[in-house]
Amino acid sequence: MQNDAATPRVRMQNITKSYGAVQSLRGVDLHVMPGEVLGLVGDNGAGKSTVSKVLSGAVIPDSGSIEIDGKPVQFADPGDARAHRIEMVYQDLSLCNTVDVAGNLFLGREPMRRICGVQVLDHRKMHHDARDMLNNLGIRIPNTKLDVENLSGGQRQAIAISRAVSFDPKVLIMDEPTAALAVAEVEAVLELVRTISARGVSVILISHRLQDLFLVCDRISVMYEGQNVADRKIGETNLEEIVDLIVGHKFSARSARALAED
Amino acid sequence: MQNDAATPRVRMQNITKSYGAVQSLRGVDLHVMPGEVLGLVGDNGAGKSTVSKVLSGAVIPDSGSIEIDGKPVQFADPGDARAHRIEMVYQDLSLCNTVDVAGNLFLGREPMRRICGVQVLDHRKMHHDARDMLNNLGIRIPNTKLDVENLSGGQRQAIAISRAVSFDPKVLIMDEPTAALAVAEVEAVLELVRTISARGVSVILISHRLQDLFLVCDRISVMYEGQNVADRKIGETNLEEIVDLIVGHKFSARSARALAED
Amino acid sequence: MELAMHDKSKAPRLPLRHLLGRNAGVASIAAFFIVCALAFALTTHTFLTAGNLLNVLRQSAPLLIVATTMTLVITTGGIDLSIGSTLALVGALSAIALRAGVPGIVVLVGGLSLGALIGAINGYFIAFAGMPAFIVTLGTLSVVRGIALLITQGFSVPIENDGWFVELGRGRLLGMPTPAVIAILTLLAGWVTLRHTRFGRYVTGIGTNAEGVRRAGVDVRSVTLKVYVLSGAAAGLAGLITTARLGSGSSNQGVGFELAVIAAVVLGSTDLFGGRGTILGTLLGALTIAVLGNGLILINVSPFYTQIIQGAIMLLAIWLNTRIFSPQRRKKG
Amino acid sequence: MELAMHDKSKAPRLPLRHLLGRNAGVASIAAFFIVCALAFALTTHTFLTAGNLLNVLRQSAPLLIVATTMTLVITTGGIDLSIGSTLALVGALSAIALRAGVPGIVVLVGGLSLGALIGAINGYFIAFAGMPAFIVTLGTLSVVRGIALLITQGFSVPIENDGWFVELGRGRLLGMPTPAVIAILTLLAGWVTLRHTRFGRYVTGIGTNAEGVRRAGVDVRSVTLKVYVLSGAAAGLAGLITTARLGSGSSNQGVGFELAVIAAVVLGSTDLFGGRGTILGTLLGALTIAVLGNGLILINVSPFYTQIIQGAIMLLAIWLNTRIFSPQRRKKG
Amino acid sequence: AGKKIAMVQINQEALFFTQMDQGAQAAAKAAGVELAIFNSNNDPSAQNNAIETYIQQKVDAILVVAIDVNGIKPAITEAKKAGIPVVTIDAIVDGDNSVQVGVDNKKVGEDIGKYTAAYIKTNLGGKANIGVVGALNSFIQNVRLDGFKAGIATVPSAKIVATVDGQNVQDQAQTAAENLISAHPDLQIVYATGEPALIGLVAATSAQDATGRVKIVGWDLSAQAIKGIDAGFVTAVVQQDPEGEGRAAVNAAMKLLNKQPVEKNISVPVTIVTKANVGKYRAVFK
Ligand SMILES: Nc1ncnc2c1ncn2[C@@H]1O[C@H](COP(=O)(O)OP(=O)(O)OP(=O)(O)O)[C@@H](O)[C@H]1O
Ligand SMILES: Nc1ncnc2c1ncn2[C@@H]1O[C@H](COP(=O)(O)OP(=O)(O)OP(=O)(O)O)[C@@H](O)[C@H]1O
Ligand SMILES: [Mg+2]
Ligand SMILES: [Mg+2]
Repeated sequence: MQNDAATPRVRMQNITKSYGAVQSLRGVDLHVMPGEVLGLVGDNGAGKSTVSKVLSGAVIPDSGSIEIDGKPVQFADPGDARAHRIEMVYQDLSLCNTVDVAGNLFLGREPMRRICGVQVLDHRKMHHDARDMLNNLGIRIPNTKLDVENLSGGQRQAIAISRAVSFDPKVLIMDEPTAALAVAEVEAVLELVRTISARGVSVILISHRLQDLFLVCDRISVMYEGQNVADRKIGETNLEEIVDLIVGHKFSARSARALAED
Repeated sequence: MQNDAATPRVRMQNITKSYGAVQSLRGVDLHVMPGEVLGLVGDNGAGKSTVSKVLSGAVIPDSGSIEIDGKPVQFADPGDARAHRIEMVYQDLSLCNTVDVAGNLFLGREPMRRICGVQVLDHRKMHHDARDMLNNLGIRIPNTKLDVENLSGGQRQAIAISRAVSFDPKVLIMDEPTAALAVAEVEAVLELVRTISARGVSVILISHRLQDLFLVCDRISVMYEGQNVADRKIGETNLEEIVDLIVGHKFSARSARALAED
Repeated sequence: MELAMHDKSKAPRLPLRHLLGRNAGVASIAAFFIVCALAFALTTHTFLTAGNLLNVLRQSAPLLIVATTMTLVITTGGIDLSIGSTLALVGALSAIALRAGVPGIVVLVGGLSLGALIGAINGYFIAFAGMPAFIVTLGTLSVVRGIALLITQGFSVPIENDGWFVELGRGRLLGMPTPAVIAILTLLAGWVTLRHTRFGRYVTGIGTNAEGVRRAGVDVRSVTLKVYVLSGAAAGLAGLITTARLGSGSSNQGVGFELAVIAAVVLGSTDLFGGRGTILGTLLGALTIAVLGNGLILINVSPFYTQIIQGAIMLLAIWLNTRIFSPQRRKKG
Repeated sequence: MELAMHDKSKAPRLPLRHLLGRNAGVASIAAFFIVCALAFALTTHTFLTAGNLLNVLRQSAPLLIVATTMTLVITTGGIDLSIGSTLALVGALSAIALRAGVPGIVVLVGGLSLGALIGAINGYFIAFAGMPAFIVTLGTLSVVRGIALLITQGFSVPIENDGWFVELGRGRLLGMPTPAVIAILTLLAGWVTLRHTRFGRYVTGIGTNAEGVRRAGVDVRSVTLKVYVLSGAAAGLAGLITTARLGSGSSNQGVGFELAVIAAVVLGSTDLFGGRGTILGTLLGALTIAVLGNGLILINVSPFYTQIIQGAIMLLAIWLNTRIFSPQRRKKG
Repeated sequence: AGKKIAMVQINQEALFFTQMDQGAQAAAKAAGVELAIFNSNNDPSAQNNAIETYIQQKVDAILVVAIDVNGIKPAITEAKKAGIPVVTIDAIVDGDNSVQVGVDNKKVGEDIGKYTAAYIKTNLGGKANIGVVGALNSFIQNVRLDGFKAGIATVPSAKIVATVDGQNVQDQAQTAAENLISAHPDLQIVYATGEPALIGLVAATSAQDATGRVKIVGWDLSAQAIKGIDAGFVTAVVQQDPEGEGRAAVNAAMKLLNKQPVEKNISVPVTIVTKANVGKYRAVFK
């Protein structure tokens, strides 16, 4: 890939990160081209979430470099990454429980209007647009004025996804975005990934649902214990190989194989 | 099923539950036989988590009855359900972030020993047994003395699962237990479900991974908007039908269909 | 973070609660306030006189002003215990400055700035050094009151009775006591801020999931800092008003003020654990406290019973709020 | 629930911190305590004399005792502001009872029971009615001190200087001041409870995820209730010791005591938001406060500076703890 | 209806104020008027609030024991405007009050200082190290300290070596006093500016076994102080007559209401209680 002519949208090199005695990342290299969908897979605790938080600015790496469109950048906090139009769906969703659905969707980018010279929140527009954003994912939420606190796991996840995709990102990172979603919603998300990558958005999709990855990804990168151990174009690999790479020959994963053999 | 000769392990009838204006459950009937694996599926917000929390005692229903082995019971809190050996893996995992891995595994059932006549926690036994419990799931956790706060999503989920299965339940409810797990771990969980159901444990498995359900379930029950709309023996149905039942003809779920047609 | 237990569904499910929804807390304190006011109106002749009601408003102005910003502080999940000390320091210094002939307007601006500065110090420690708000402001409580004591040497400093500065505490504006007018404007500004600005939205968000708000690209630290700056400035304003009203500044002012302010905010149903704040509730909570103080004097309760009654009534109000109007609230303990 | 922001990785990554791990907070306050003690030892001759050190131990006994149970309370994510008032009520009532000729042992048991009863009332409101601990104990603070005032009518009640009861405050046991022996036993019991019993495990769990503990089948409400009962009983014990030491009981005892206790606990690195408590840290925190109070008098600091210095040193200690030793802690604000 | 008098008190945790309340109540009962007492818990604003409220209620007279002698003036002026006479007690207020009852704390502080000075001259050879247990948060007690300083200035080689703050709370005063005594083994005299400070100081002196080397002077008798006088280590205590002040204040108010002439300044005598004259106070403090 390195000798590819085009500059990658994102290139991360030799990223390391330790928490106390735990070395979460031991030198990760990652790159995504514009419009490319990269699947990021790996065992639990392999470091997928950590590396993606590094790219979204939520975690500051101990060492390593990040380039966006060929230019080196440094993210001191997620605001910096957002300024480069990098959006992320966090595994823990990062919603504000006591804020309503619309408020969470627009958090940090609230539409404003002016009353008597004072900038105030445009509540009406927020609720109106919120409904549209959610409809795109086909999710049923009774009322955009509900606090997100008590929504079901899938409803919450849908909000996190809508929020990340709605603000015209250049790079979209999704950390297990479909974990809590029902079948139809999963399909909607995959469709969404296809649509926006076709628009030139680079997507990094972390998922344990390997079948889904094969439906939308251009390339799959495999992490193992804080390092990326393999990088495969989708046409040049198959489910079985990816499973083998993930488990690192720990033991054979029968069901996944069984599926792969379907 | 009603005319089955054996008494069901669990029979829930006409369970309803409202939160303010939101009617989460509108009369749910559910039963599981001893040793049976019941798959519980449904759209996001259909009420799966709510109904299973009712059975685990975490939520008190507005109306409806629960029978265990033919005897009516009432659960005022989860302790009551635990006394009937009903265990649950919650969708939000319900771990104590500032307690270590071993402590979370044994929460509420800590092994004790006696020093100078005083009952104290048997820390050594806890850490020793904890390692064994986790190894069964094939999960890698560096140290059972770590607080669970900073573990990865999959590691946390594995702890929640280990905890529920380790204390010899009669009924095991698992609310999306594999959502955050990697391939090998998913397989280990499915294997676990097979093993314990073979021992006579009734398992209720909630999952959006329909393929997995077809690998382990005896029967699948479908919920839609707070009611159960269908109940199918696994041999008498297929993925396509279940998908149709879940989405309630909302719209066609292409990818799931595509998979089913594989 | 505290007690959840006791499933909500066990409490009597009043249709009322459903109707009120998330305003149940405010409705509860409103009802309680009305009951208190009615009780005093029926038992004393003085309570409902215009003079007395204006008095109550004037007296409660410092409480209302600081409770407004305290609502913001508590909504971020923080707390500010140093406000009573800030009130005393600003009050004492402004008296000293006025005596030294500093013009009123300079004293006014200086007092507000000093309050804001103390707030900024709190805010720095809390937002940037990441220290717990309780302990930071407990520390500044001690330091600031110590400074006030040191400067006044424990004595009170009288100011002249003329000049517009004194009007701040004793004057009238459009028939209302000036302090009350200032308090109402503060409350209004607080309400707009919390409900209708981005800043207020982030204040709420920080109280429920600060990391989530940070990940949304918001500069959480500077929002937090600003909240404490506002709190300090409000305490400064309250100090100026108190000095103007008493005609003297002393290091003795505002002892225990922080507890009254927090009580007002929590009575108003703002969640001490952050994430849910209401200015309207705070207004009602503060007025309830003020009316109670006033009414108990009017009905001539033995002073030995006053503390007991005040404490018990506060418990009753919160109990009602928690038990009957909004069992939801119990979840956060 | 508060500020997360500021990524941990930005702070200087000392290898020290890695070694210390979750004991970093305790190590920090231990270091701070040692520095303070050394400073006083070098600047005054009196500090290190046996007499003075025993004094410090004796004086800090009530603080140590109540701080032990406060550590449990705070670890559940709660708080108990009513301890100062409970101390006063039990102290005053025990003096009255002793004067009336009630035998010392009855007074002892009665005092502990009364404290426990007040704690049970707090605990009922907090655990069963689900009200916020801050406001409940603020209410009982007011009510209980009011009752103490009512009962003593403001008089301070002297007790006889003989009899074993007085030994509780002034006597010696095995060469140690009796109050110090009681305090050490209390601390030991607190440590065993928090680290080595189920009860302590649930106390920690409730502070981090009460609903999770409930779902594990634990009776969260009764655990919470018990924590407040212990806190009340400890305050009662402190009241008895204070009365015995002072030779009189009055409603004026223990004003502001709650803040000193909370400061000790938080200095010791227990997390105010619950879920992390350490008795060893509390011991060090309380001793730091006691040594500071003692040392500042020994080195003859003007009392006008004492408050300022105490507050500033407290801020410094927490700042060190947060900044250098355990940036982890900042996460919870 | 009968007349109604309101009394705005500082707090009720000090015996001094409680006795004043009792004196006032007794006098009110004798005069057949209603007396309402308000406890402002050391909060100067609360005193103002209370006076304003009593004005609205149109009581016939107001008695006030000021926390902040300056900060109380506007409220007194208001009362005057409303035609309600105000009698100030104890702390001297230089405002629109009709009558001032009480003790000149500054002067009495000076008296006890002079008494101490005389004691130092006769018993300690004119030299002494003096410690102070004060209450910095109390205006009146600060005044007493200033007076004391002026009083002992007559013996140049008696000096105040340390002052500690008991914060007007007994147990805190005891702790501070213990530390004071152990910090200065050469202390000969300790002065306590108020009742909680004196009680704490007496307890601390016994606890430190310092009754042999330290002499105590201070304000406001209590049972503990009397015991100290008996034991010999408490030398002199200023005993005001709070009951008398309360009574005098009510009586003055009654005269004002009945349009009888009253002195503007009613001085209630204080006594410096020593071993010689302690006997008659025993009955009061048992
Ligand atoms: N804040 C933290 N403090 C300490 N350890 C951490 C922290 N964050 C992550 N880790 C550790 O780093 C490792 C990698 O975690 P990460 O969350 O990146 O894994 P992951 O690949 O996303 O796993 P999963 O598939 O389970 O989500 C894990 O061992 C985890 O315990
Ligand atoms: N505590 C609560 N308060 C208010 N509404 C609630 C509460 N819990 C659940 N609900 C609502 O009840 C409905 C059912 O929620 P539930 O969590 O049972 O769905 P689910 O079937 O588990 O969905 P998912 O597949 O997304 O997990 C949702 O609409 C949800 O918003
Ligand atoms: Mg992850
Ligand atoms: Mg669910």
